[in-house]
Amino acid sequence: MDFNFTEEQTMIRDSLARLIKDQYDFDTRRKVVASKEGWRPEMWAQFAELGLLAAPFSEEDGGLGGGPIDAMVVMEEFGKGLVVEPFLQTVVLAGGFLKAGTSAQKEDHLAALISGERVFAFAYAEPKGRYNLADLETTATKDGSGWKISGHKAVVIGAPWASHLIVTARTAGDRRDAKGVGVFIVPKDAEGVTTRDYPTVDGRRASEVYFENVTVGADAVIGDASDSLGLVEKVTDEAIAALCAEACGAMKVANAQTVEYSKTRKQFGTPIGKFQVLQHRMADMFIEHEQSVSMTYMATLKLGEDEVTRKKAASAAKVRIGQGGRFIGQQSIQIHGGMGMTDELAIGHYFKRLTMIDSEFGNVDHHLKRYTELSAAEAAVAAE
Amino acid sequence: MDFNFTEEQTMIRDSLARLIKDQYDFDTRRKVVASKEGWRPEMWAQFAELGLLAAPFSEEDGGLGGGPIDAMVVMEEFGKGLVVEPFLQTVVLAGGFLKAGTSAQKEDHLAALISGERVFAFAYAEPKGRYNLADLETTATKDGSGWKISGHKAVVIGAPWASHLIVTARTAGDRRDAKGVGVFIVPKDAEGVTTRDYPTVDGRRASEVYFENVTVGADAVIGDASDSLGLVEKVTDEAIAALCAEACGAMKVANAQTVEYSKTRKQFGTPIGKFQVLQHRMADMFIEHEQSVSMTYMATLKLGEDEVTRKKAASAAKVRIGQGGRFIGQQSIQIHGGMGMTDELAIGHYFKRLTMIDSEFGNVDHHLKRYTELSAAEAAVAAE
Amino acid sequence: MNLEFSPEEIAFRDEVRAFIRDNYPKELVGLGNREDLTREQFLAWHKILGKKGWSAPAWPKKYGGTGWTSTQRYIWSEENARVDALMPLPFGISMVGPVIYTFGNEEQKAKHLPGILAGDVWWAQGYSEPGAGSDLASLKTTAVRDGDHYVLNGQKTWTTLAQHADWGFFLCRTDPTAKAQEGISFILVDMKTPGIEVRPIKLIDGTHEVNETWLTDVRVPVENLVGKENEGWTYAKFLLAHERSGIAGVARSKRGVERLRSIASQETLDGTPLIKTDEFARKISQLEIDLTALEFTELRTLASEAAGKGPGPESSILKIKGTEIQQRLTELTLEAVGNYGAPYARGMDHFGSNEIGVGPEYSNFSADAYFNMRKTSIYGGSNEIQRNIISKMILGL
Amino acid sequence: MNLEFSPEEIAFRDEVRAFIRDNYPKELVGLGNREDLTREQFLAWHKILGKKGWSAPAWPKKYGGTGWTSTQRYIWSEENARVDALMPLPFGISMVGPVIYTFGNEEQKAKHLPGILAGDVWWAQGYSEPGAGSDLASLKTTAVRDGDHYVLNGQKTWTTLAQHADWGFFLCRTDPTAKAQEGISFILVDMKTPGIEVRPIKLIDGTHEVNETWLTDVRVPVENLVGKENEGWTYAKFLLAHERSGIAGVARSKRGVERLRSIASQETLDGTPLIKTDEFARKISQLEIDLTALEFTELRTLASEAAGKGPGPESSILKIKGTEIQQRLTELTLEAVGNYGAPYARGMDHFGSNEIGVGPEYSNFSADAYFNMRKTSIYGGSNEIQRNIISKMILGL
Repeated sequence: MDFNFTEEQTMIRDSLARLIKDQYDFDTRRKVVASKEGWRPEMWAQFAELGLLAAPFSEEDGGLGGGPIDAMVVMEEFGKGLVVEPFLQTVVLAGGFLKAGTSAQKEDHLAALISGERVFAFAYAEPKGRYNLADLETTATKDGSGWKISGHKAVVIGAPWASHLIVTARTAGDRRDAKGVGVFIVPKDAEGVTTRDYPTVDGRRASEVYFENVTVGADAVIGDASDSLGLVEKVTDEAIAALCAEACGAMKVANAQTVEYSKTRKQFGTPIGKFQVLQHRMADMFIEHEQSVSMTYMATLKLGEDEVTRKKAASAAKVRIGQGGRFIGQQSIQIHGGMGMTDELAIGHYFKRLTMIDSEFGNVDHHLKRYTELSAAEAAVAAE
Repeated sequence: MDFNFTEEQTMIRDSLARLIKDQYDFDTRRKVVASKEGWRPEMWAQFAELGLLAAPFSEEDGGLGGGPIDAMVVMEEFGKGLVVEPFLQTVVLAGGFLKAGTSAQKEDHLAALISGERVFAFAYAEPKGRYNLADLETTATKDGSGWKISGHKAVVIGAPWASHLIVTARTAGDRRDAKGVGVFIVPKDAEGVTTRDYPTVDGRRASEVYFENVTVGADAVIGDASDSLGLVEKVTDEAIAALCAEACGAMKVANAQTVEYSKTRKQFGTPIGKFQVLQHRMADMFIEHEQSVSMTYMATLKLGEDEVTRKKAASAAKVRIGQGGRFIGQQSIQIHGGMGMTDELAIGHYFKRLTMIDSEFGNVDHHLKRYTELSAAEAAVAAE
Repeated sequence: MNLEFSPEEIAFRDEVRAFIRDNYPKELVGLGNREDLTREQFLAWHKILGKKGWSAPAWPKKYGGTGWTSTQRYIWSEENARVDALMPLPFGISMVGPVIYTFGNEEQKAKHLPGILAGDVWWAQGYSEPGAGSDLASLKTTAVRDGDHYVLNGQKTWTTLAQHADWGFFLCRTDPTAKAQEGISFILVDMKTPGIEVRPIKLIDGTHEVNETWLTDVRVPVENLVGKENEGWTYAKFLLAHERSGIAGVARSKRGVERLRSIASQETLDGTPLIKTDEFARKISQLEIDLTALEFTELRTLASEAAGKGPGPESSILKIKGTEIQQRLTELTLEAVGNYGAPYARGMDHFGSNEIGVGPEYSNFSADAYFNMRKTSIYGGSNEIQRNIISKMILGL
Repeated sequence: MNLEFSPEEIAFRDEVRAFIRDNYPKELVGLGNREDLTREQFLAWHKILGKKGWSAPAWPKKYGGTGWTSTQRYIWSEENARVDALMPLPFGISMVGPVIYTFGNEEQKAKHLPGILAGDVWWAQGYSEPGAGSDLASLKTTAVRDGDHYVLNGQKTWTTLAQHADWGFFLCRTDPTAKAQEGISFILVDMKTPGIEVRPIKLIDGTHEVNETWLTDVRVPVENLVGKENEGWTYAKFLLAHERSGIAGVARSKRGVERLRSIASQETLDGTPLIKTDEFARKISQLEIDLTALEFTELRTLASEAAGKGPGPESSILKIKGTEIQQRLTELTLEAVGNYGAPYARGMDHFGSNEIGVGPEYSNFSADAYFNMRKTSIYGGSNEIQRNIISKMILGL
């Protein structure tokens, strides 16, 4: 049992931190977020150069031989810098699916992903599906040797920036059946794909994506077209762990800025950080962050364990991070007072990002329910 | 709309407060609670003399013409003094049932109740029924013109002191059916009634009561023997409102003692009441008490409204009082520190009583569920 | 003790309800409480009420108030909240108006009260300063006497909707040697006076709701001083107490709960309306129960005010619990809409669209509303300050 | 970064598990943590461990400790918690022992350590005084030098289980002119010395777990002074830091959750096991998740200790969260048993019965345990003090 980072991981962290410090300060970020594009492809190229995009992949797949812990390191730094570029969508999610792909798919897509040439988004949520990964009205029907996809995907984060989409669709069964879920790689410029792009409240970009009889070949299928829910769950659990790491980074900075602000801001002639009520609240914020880090390590380290253990770990982490993020976000604003409400200070943006992280891939309620159902199933098995 | 007490109500409050101050100080209560009897029949006689036992009954029924607000006034004072005598069981519960009884039953029982001669307990809960008033394994079967009762009633508060029991039993239907619930008056010395008496953690006395083919006459039935769940719910809602009033009294004293303690007790050379964290906590305790008083008024004033309104009001009050009582109880101990843990200080006894009030007639979860189900039913009706 | 309305009160309710039904501007229906309305939209209902003589329910009759009882005022709020009416803004009616009729001279009353009542004059509040927040006593803006004028210099912040303001009321330091709360004066300022600059502050939800107001050698006639020089703190405290009452927002939160119920009936979780799922239904119940507790606490406070006791430190409870409930309401609404909480509804024009939002109509602004409501526990004396007040004024700690 | 045990650690776990299985006294099984056990019951497992050389996992090997790594110690706790073993009391092993081997002289080590290790000598803690609580610096008990003796006078309180004690360690003021933390000495006292009176304090759950200890002209040989005169505060702080580590109680809380699950499977609500009702199942899940967070925070702390960093202010997190979880656990257990939480299990003898409780066996003491656990956020430095420590030592506020 150990909690140390490898030399490579420490190096990634340090060089990424330096890059963010130099080129991703808060004012720069604001300008980028407000720009027409909303991100910086040239920053993406630098991430590729630094090896971030290669870090979590095996050497066999063209990567640097790391894994989820490397992704965790990257995402934590992204969280600290409120980085908007789609590492989660491209490297963790699309990369996670492609690792399960054929060697042809890896050759085609993974190499282009690692070089920074192709950017991906994950089109899974639907207008009425809430957080249920199997609740799909989007269909993929056999069409010769290939498939024809139709449907509407909601709030696809990073889609305006993506060249390719990873799409979940129902190939068989009823709307919420566990069986009959397929995963497809679709170029965004494929005929029949239309998007409606928009900014999100936390400074990213997303799209509603509509598929109208979009034709793809057999080589677009990742895994078993009729039974890939297990794969989708596995990859989203990996994304949850990475998202938790991002949250930890954002919490850390929000806490630090709040403590710092409380030392300088005076009320009734005293720095507000001298008021015991705020001291204890910041102590609780510190505790929430520490517990979130613990849960992120836990979930990340358990990604490779058996299915139930992995799922429970991911859901447990998402619950604690959702709760901790809400507390830290709200109290950061409260302690900053009126200044915390202004767009001009960074703290409000950390608050907004932490708020949105809770609802990505299922909020506290969703994961508390998932954890509870998994526990009940375990208990039933144990009782047999 | 007004929130004033009548002159009679103010008089009851004042004279009861005086009596408790004079004869029910904390040390006296401790001795009584530790005694073999566990209560003071002579105190009961004084309550009768003061008119407390007559207050909430109509003049027609031999009372003083008051109602639930009079019971509220009495119970709040009982809460302040941690009075153990069974006003709730006898006056509110048994009295509530008897008001719905025949004139013969009123003549027989209500007069004796008001004079203080007969003391009642309410045997409704069962070992496996939790808080569901219809979940009855105790049965009453027709036996000539009368009934034969068998079953086991759990944690019957005040039963060791009672001469008579009000008993719920199933006369028809399946275990949890709404139909088929009957209410019976059973003398505790009836053949076939056995009890196992014990103290409770909050200084009262209770019994497990076993009925083995206990025969009662037709005149033992209150209301419709086959369909009295509605009556039981109505009377327990009245008891809930009264119990909430008791909780308010206990909260008030717990808060006052805690504030007082915090002014005298020093730590690091400063009275602990000067520490802002404790100040804010006591402010929250104050708020909880105020909100509890508001909810108690609300529930009491709505006892006469339509069934759904009454039930929702009672459940809403019980939820807030359960939550407020828990917070005030726990924080009273915390602020008292080690001294709060000792049996010798009163505060621990307020804490224990507040804890037990939450579970009487259904805890927070039970009433939140009941409130939610009533709201859903209302919405369904509105949608029709 | 009883909860019934008297026949007179029921008649009053019916009258009020009919008036609102017949006169509330159709074009305002459904606009709710959004911060980016036009000046005309903000004032439309106010002007109608002004004509009717109903714009100031809490003012004494002799100054143009309605003379209603506290129960009538309660009914009035309830009935307006039923249609989600855009009520008159507080700066004139609830803040400066009562200060003027209580502490002002006859000229000031004659000059200002009619415009406030009619909704013709928009007022801005110049209390807070950068770095001061809830601590008004440390303010730095100065008013120096120069002949028949005061010359004002300094910077105010959080001046809500000052972009529309005709007049402002400012706290300024007139005696620089006095300490803390002393030496402050309460001065009325025509916002068109040279030297006043109003700069927008953008909030985290993207709205322009508040401003910085810069005062540079602003010359204000001395007759605009309210009451006595250097006694402004007394008037400021009086105003703050008035501001707190009504802050519970019970009627509006009730409408918010209805709206939340409606959203949760339309959103589904695995095919079940969210409102029928155990967990979410309980959260709504808890919120409703807490709101009921607040409502009856407010009713008790109103009753005690009606019995002649002014708004006391108990009103801090209404502030704390009222804002906690408003915040919880927006939090649950955001939670209810699921993934469609993420789109930034005001940002569609980035992409050449003039549409608002992409999800169901009710999902628009749900995140923004949640972000915006965080202000409520900060302004009007932060909730921490309110707890200080309770612990000092009520508990004597 | 990984969570796996090494093959050596797995072998160690198997060895430990087998030893516990073969040697844990059968008569203690199921007795749990009750405060009214006999001295013999309390010491039985300690004595067995003493013989095996395993009674002091955290001590250095040279003083009779095991020399285990932090992972081994973690495994040791886990394995004992699996059978709910009655672990050695902390007063000797975790408190005075480390002070003696760190600051004591050779005679003191030789005299006291063997008895502590073997479980032959029962120690009591004389820290707190009436009116002092978490504020040890204000203590009043005096030790006045008189030839070869100190003469002790004063009153200690919360002396846990002192009714069984052979020896006690007392903080006394040796320099009355020094202020606050200075002028305090750490003195070992034979509890049979004349002038010591131990009076029981009854707690709200009815137990006799703590005592008042009165010292009247108690003559203690000067060689019982540990370290230097007037420097006791240093040793006291050292001891308190040691006391805090291990206070998380993860392994024991895990057992508590299992027990709660078992109870909630037997209790039913309308025919459904409580554990299958949405609301209660989620409460257990939340508790388990919070416990997992605590467990991994403790593991991280252990890892950082293993890397040579001593128990720092981070251990305050373990104290706060550990006690909150223990309290929540008893709260939920009381909630689970429903109506049968009310009977006072120890009170049956009032009625001539020697039975314990009236409901299901698992319901006995559920209220008492809840009441008793309130102490955990008070003692060992209240949770408020812990938050002070975090805000000062870590956040620099």
